[in-house]
Amino acid sequence: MNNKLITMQEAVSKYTWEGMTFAHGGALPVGSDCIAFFREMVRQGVKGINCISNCNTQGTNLLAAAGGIARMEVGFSGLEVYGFANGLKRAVESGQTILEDYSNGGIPIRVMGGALGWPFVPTFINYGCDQAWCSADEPDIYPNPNKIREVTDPFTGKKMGAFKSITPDVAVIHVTMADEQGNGIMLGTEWSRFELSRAAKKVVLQADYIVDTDCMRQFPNLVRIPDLVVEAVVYWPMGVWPACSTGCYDSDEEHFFAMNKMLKTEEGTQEYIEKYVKSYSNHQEFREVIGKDKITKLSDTATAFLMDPYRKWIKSDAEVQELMGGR
Amino acid sequence: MNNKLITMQEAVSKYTWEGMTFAHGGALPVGSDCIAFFREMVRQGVKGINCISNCNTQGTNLLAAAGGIARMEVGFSGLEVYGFANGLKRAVESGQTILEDYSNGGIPIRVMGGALGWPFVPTFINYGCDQAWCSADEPDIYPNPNKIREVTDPFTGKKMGAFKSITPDVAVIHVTMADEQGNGIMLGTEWSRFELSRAAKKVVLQADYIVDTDCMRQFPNLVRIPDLVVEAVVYWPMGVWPACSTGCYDSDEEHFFAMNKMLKTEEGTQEYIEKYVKSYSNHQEFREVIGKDKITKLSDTATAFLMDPYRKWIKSDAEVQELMGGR
Amino acid sequence: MDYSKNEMMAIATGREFQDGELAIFGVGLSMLAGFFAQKNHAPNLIAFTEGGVYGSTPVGGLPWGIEDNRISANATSFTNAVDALCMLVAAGKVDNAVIGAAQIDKFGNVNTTGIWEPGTQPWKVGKYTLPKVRLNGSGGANEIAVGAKKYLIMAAHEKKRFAEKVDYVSSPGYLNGGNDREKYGFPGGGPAAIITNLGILRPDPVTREFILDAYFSFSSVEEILENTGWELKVSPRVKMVPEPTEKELENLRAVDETGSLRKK
Amino acid sequence: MDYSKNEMMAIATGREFQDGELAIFGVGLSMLAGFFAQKNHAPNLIAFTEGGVYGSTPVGGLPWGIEDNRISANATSFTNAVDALCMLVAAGKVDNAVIGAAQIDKFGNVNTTGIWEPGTQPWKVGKYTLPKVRLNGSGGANEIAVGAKKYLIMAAHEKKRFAEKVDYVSSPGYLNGGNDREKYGFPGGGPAAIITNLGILRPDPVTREFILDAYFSFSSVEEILENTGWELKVSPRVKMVPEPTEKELENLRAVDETGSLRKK
Repeated sequence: MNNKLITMQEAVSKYTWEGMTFAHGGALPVGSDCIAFFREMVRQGVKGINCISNCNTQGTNLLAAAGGIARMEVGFSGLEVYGFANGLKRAVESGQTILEDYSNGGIPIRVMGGALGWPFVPTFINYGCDQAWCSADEPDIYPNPNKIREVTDPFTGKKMGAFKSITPDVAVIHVTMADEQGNGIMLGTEWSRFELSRAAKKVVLQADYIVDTDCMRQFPNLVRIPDLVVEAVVYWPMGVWPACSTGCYDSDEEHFFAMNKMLKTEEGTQEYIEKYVKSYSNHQEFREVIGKDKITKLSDTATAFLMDPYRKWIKSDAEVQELMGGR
Repeated sequence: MNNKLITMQEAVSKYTWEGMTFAHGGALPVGSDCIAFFREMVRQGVKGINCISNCNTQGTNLLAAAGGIARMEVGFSGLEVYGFANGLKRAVESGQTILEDYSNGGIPIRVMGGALGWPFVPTFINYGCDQAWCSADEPDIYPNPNKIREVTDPFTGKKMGAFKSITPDVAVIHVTMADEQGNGIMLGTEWSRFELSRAAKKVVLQADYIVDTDCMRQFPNLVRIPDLVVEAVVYWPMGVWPACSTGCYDSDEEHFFAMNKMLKTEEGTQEYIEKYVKSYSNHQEFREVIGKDKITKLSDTATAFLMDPYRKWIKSDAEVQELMGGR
Repeated sequence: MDYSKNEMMAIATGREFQDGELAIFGVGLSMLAGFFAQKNHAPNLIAFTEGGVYGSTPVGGLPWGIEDNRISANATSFTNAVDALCMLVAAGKVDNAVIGAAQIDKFGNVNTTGIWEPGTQPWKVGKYTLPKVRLNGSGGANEIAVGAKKYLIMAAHEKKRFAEKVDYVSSPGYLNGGNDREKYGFPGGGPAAIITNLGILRPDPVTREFILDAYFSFSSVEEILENTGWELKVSPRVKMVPEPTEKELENLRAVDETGSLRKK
Repeated sequence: MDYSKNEMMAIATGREFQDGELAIFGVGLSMLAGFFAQKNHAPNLIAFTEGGVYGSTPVGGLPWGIEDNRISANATSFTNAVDALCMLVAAGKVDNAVIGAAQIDKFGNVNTTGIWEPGTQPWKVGKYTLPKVRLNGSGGANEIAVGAKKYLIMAAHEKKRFAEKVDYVSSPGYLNGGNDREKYGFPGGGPAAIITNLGILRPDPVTREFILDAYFSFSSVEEILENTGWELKVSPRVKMVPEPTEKELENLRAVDETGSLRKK
C-alpha cells in the first residue's frame, strides 16, 4: 500500500527539467489534459521542454506562450472551434518553438510503439505526404528521408513507412479518478493515455477526484492505468479548466476565448500568468480564482450522470489532505 | 437501432464454413471463451476450420476431438491446472490437426497487426527460438525462414523479427454483457478480445447476459466492443461452462476433468457429444443439462459482486425471447 | 426556395452518404453534413469520432470539439485514438468521410498545415522554412486520406484556396496524379469529390485530376472557373445539382440548430 | 526442521525476489514461490498476470489458471494480453519472473512444447516432424524469456529433463552460449538461475553455461551431477543453501494453503 499523493508543486519540481521529453494526455484541445500541471510548470519557470503532444491544448498553448517549449511533436496544433492556438502559433512563427508535425493517429501509434519496446512502428499514415518530407529538425533537406523512413514488408516485399517510437521521460496524464496508490480511471475517450502510461519512463496522474481503492475493486475493467506504472498522483479538482472533463465539467467558452486572446501577445501572456497562474498556491485557491458560480455552471454538464456510480467513493478535500499528512 | 440478436443455431450456420479462418476469444483455457458456440459447431458437424486461438480452451479441445479443426495457430495448447488438452493432443499427435506454435503474446500482437491493417508486426518475441524455426506448414525446412521473418529497423540498422498479421474471417467473442445492438462489456481480462473485434472481418458476440442499452450509456468506457464492429449477438447463459466467466460463475472442476478425460478417446468423445452437445436444443435446456444445483454452486463466486452495478439492466429470458420475436 | 450557399454545400455533401455506411466527420460543417444525411436519408449511417466516441448524438449545441461533453453525453462506447484512427480509419474500414481544407490542389491533395509566400514552398526550394501563416496541422485528416475507402473534401471555393499545387501536403489525395498515390500502398481509395459552396468536382478516373462535375442553381461554370486557381477542366456531362428539397432543408435546419449554415 | 524438497525449492526461489521488484509468475509452484516472497520479505513485490490482472490476492484456494475467478476477485485493474505480455513483459519492464520447464539445457534454454525420440529432434534432422509427446507450448514464458530483466527457471531435477540440448527451444535462454543470445536484440537479460528440488545452478558470465552454484541440506553435489543430463560443472565456491527458517516455512505454508508443496 503505497501512498503516492504529492502536491502539484512537488510534482512539477520533481518531474520536470530542462531538456526532458515531456508527454501529456490527453484528449483533443477541448478535452481532458493536465492543464493545471502546465500552469504550475509556468509558475516554476520550466524551460526547454521537448513536448510530445497528441494535440496542442490550452496547457501547451500557455507553456509555449511563456517560452517553455523548445520543441514539440504534435498531431494537431489548433484549438478546434476556438481557432488557432495563439500562444503556440506565436512561439512557432517566431522560431522559439520547433514544431515537428505528425497527425492525430501518428503520435498515439508512435507512443504505442514505445510502450511495446519496438524501435520503429510500421505505418501508412503520415507517409507519402509532407509530414514525412518536411522535418523541422532538419529543415535543409527536402524531401526528408530520415523522419519517416521506408521499411519493406518481409512477406510481400512491398514498401511502407516506419515511424520512430516514442518513450517519453515523463508522462503527466489527466484522469477523472485516481486512488492514492495510483490506479486511474478515465471517463470519456482515452485518446492515447493508455499507451502513454506504458511508454513513459515515469508517469504522474493529475486527478479531478481521489477515490477509495474499493472503487477500483468494484470497477477493475475501468482502471486502464494500474498503480504499478504510476509514480505519483496529484489531486487537482477542475484541473482541466478551461477545457472539459467528461462527467465532471464543461468547456468554459468565455475563458477559453479570453485566454487564447491574451496568449496572442507577450503582454497578454504576462497578464494571464499574473491572474491565472500566480494568483493561487493550492487547489482551493485555484477554485476561488475560477469562481464558485462559474464552477457550478460548468459542473451542470449533460455528462454528469456518468459520475453517479462512483460518487460514494470520492474523498473530500479534507480526507485527501489527511492522506497527504496535512499538506 | 439494429437488433442483432440471433439464435445459436443461426449463428453457427451463418458464420462458420469449411476452410474458414475462425478466431475465438477468449481468455486462457480456464477463463472466458465462446465454449457454447463450439458445442454448436460440433453439433452441426463443422469441419476443416483454420483456428486462431490465443489459447486452447475446452471449446477447441472439443472441436479438435470431434475432428473439426484442420489447422490451428496457438499460444498455449494446454488446460492450465487441468493438464494437457486430450482432444487437441490426440488430433495433433495423429496428424489430423496441424498445429502452428506461437506464444500468448504472439497471437494477440499478430491480431493487433491485423486490426491496424499492417501486413507485418515487428517482434522480439517468438524470435530466435523454435516457434520461429519450426513451421508445421512447412515441416521439411529447418530452420524455417518464412514463418517469422527478419526485418531491419530503418533507424538503427538492427535486425529483429516480423510476424505476419492475422485478419480472421470471423471472430466469435465471449462477453459478459451485450445489448441487442452489439455493444459488448467484458468483465475480467480481455486477453485479445478487443484486438480480435477489430481484426476480424465479421464479429459475433456470445453473451452471458443481454442488457439494456442504457447500461452502455451509463458505462461507455466499459464498452470496449462497440456495436459498429459487431454483426450478431447470441444470448447464451452459462455459455463458458465448464470454464469460468468473471463476475458470473466459477470453473466447474468436476466437469472440466471429466470432459477432458472423455475427449481422450474417440468413444469418450462421442459419448460426451451425446450427453453434453446433442442433449439440448436451446439455452434453457442447456442449463438443465448442467443442472440447477451445479449452476447455483458455480454462481456463488467470489467475483459475483462485480456484476452488481449492472443487474438492473439485465433482461430476463422472456424479455430476450420477446426481442427475438419469440425464437 | 430560400437557402444559403453553405446549406447547399452541406446538403450536396450529405447526399454523398448512403445508408449503412461507416463514416467519420470532423467538427463544424462536415459534422452537420453528416448528421443531416443521417436524419434525412441514411438512418443507419454510423458515425464515430477520432478519439473513439461511439453511438453519440450531440446535445446542448454545436460541439466545441470532436470529443467534448456535448458529443460525449449519449455515447455508448468510449475507446481511444489507436482504435478509432488507426484500427478503424487508417486500416481501411471506413466507407466514407469528410475533411476540410485550407488549400487544395487539382489532384485533391489537402493542406491544413501552413501557407508560404509563393515560390518559397518546401517542394519549390528544397527546404522546410517556416510558413508565412502557421495553420493547425493534419489532425485526423491524414488518417482519413490514407485509409477511408472514399472521402469528400469540403472547402469554400476561392482562387487562393484552389491551387495548382498545395504548399504542403497534409493529407494526400492523388499526389502527382495518375498512379502516383498507388506507390505508397495506402489502404484507402482517395478523395471521391470536392464539394464547395459553388459546385462539385470529381476526379478523372485515369489522370486523377479533379474536373468540374456540377454547379449549383446559384452558381455557374464560369463563376467556378474564375474561382479556381488551376485551369479547371469541365466534364462534358457537367450538370446542375438539384436544389434542396423542402424535406432536405427542414432536416438540415433541424440538425443545424444554431443556424451556423444559414448565414449567407 | 521438517520440510519437503518442493518447499525448499519454493523458498530458494522466493529468496531471489527483492522488495519493490515488478514480477510475473505462472500458476502453481512459481506462484507460490512469488507469493511467499511477498509475504516473507518483499511486501512491495508487485506481481501481475499475463492477461493483465493487477493488484489481486487470490481467494478460495489455488487458482485453476492464471486469470480465473480465484485470482480475479480482488483485482484493482483488468486489462489485456498486449498490455501485460507485450507492453510490460516483452518490452523489458519486468524485473524478475519465474517460468517452468519440461526440459532444460546447459545454456538455460527451455522446452515446454514437445519431446522427440533422441536423434529425431528438428535441429538434428533438419525437419519438424511431430514430437513423440506433444506438450503445451510456450504460453507466456517466451515473453518472459525475451523481455524480463532477469528470470528464474524452476524444474524438478531429473536426468531426462536436464539435457545437453533441448529438443525444442520454446523460451530462449542463452541459446548456443557466449554471446549467441545478443544476436537477437532481446530487451531482457536472460535466465539468472535454475532452481530445482536439489539445488541452484547459475550461468557462467562468459560462456553462459549453467554451473552448479549450491546444493540443499538434503542433497549433494554428487546427487545433482547424477541427475543432470550434461556434464555439469561445479562452481569452486559451491555451497549449501541455508535451510528454511521457521519464519520462512510458516510464511510459505500460509501461502500454500492447500499443502500442495508439503507432499514429499
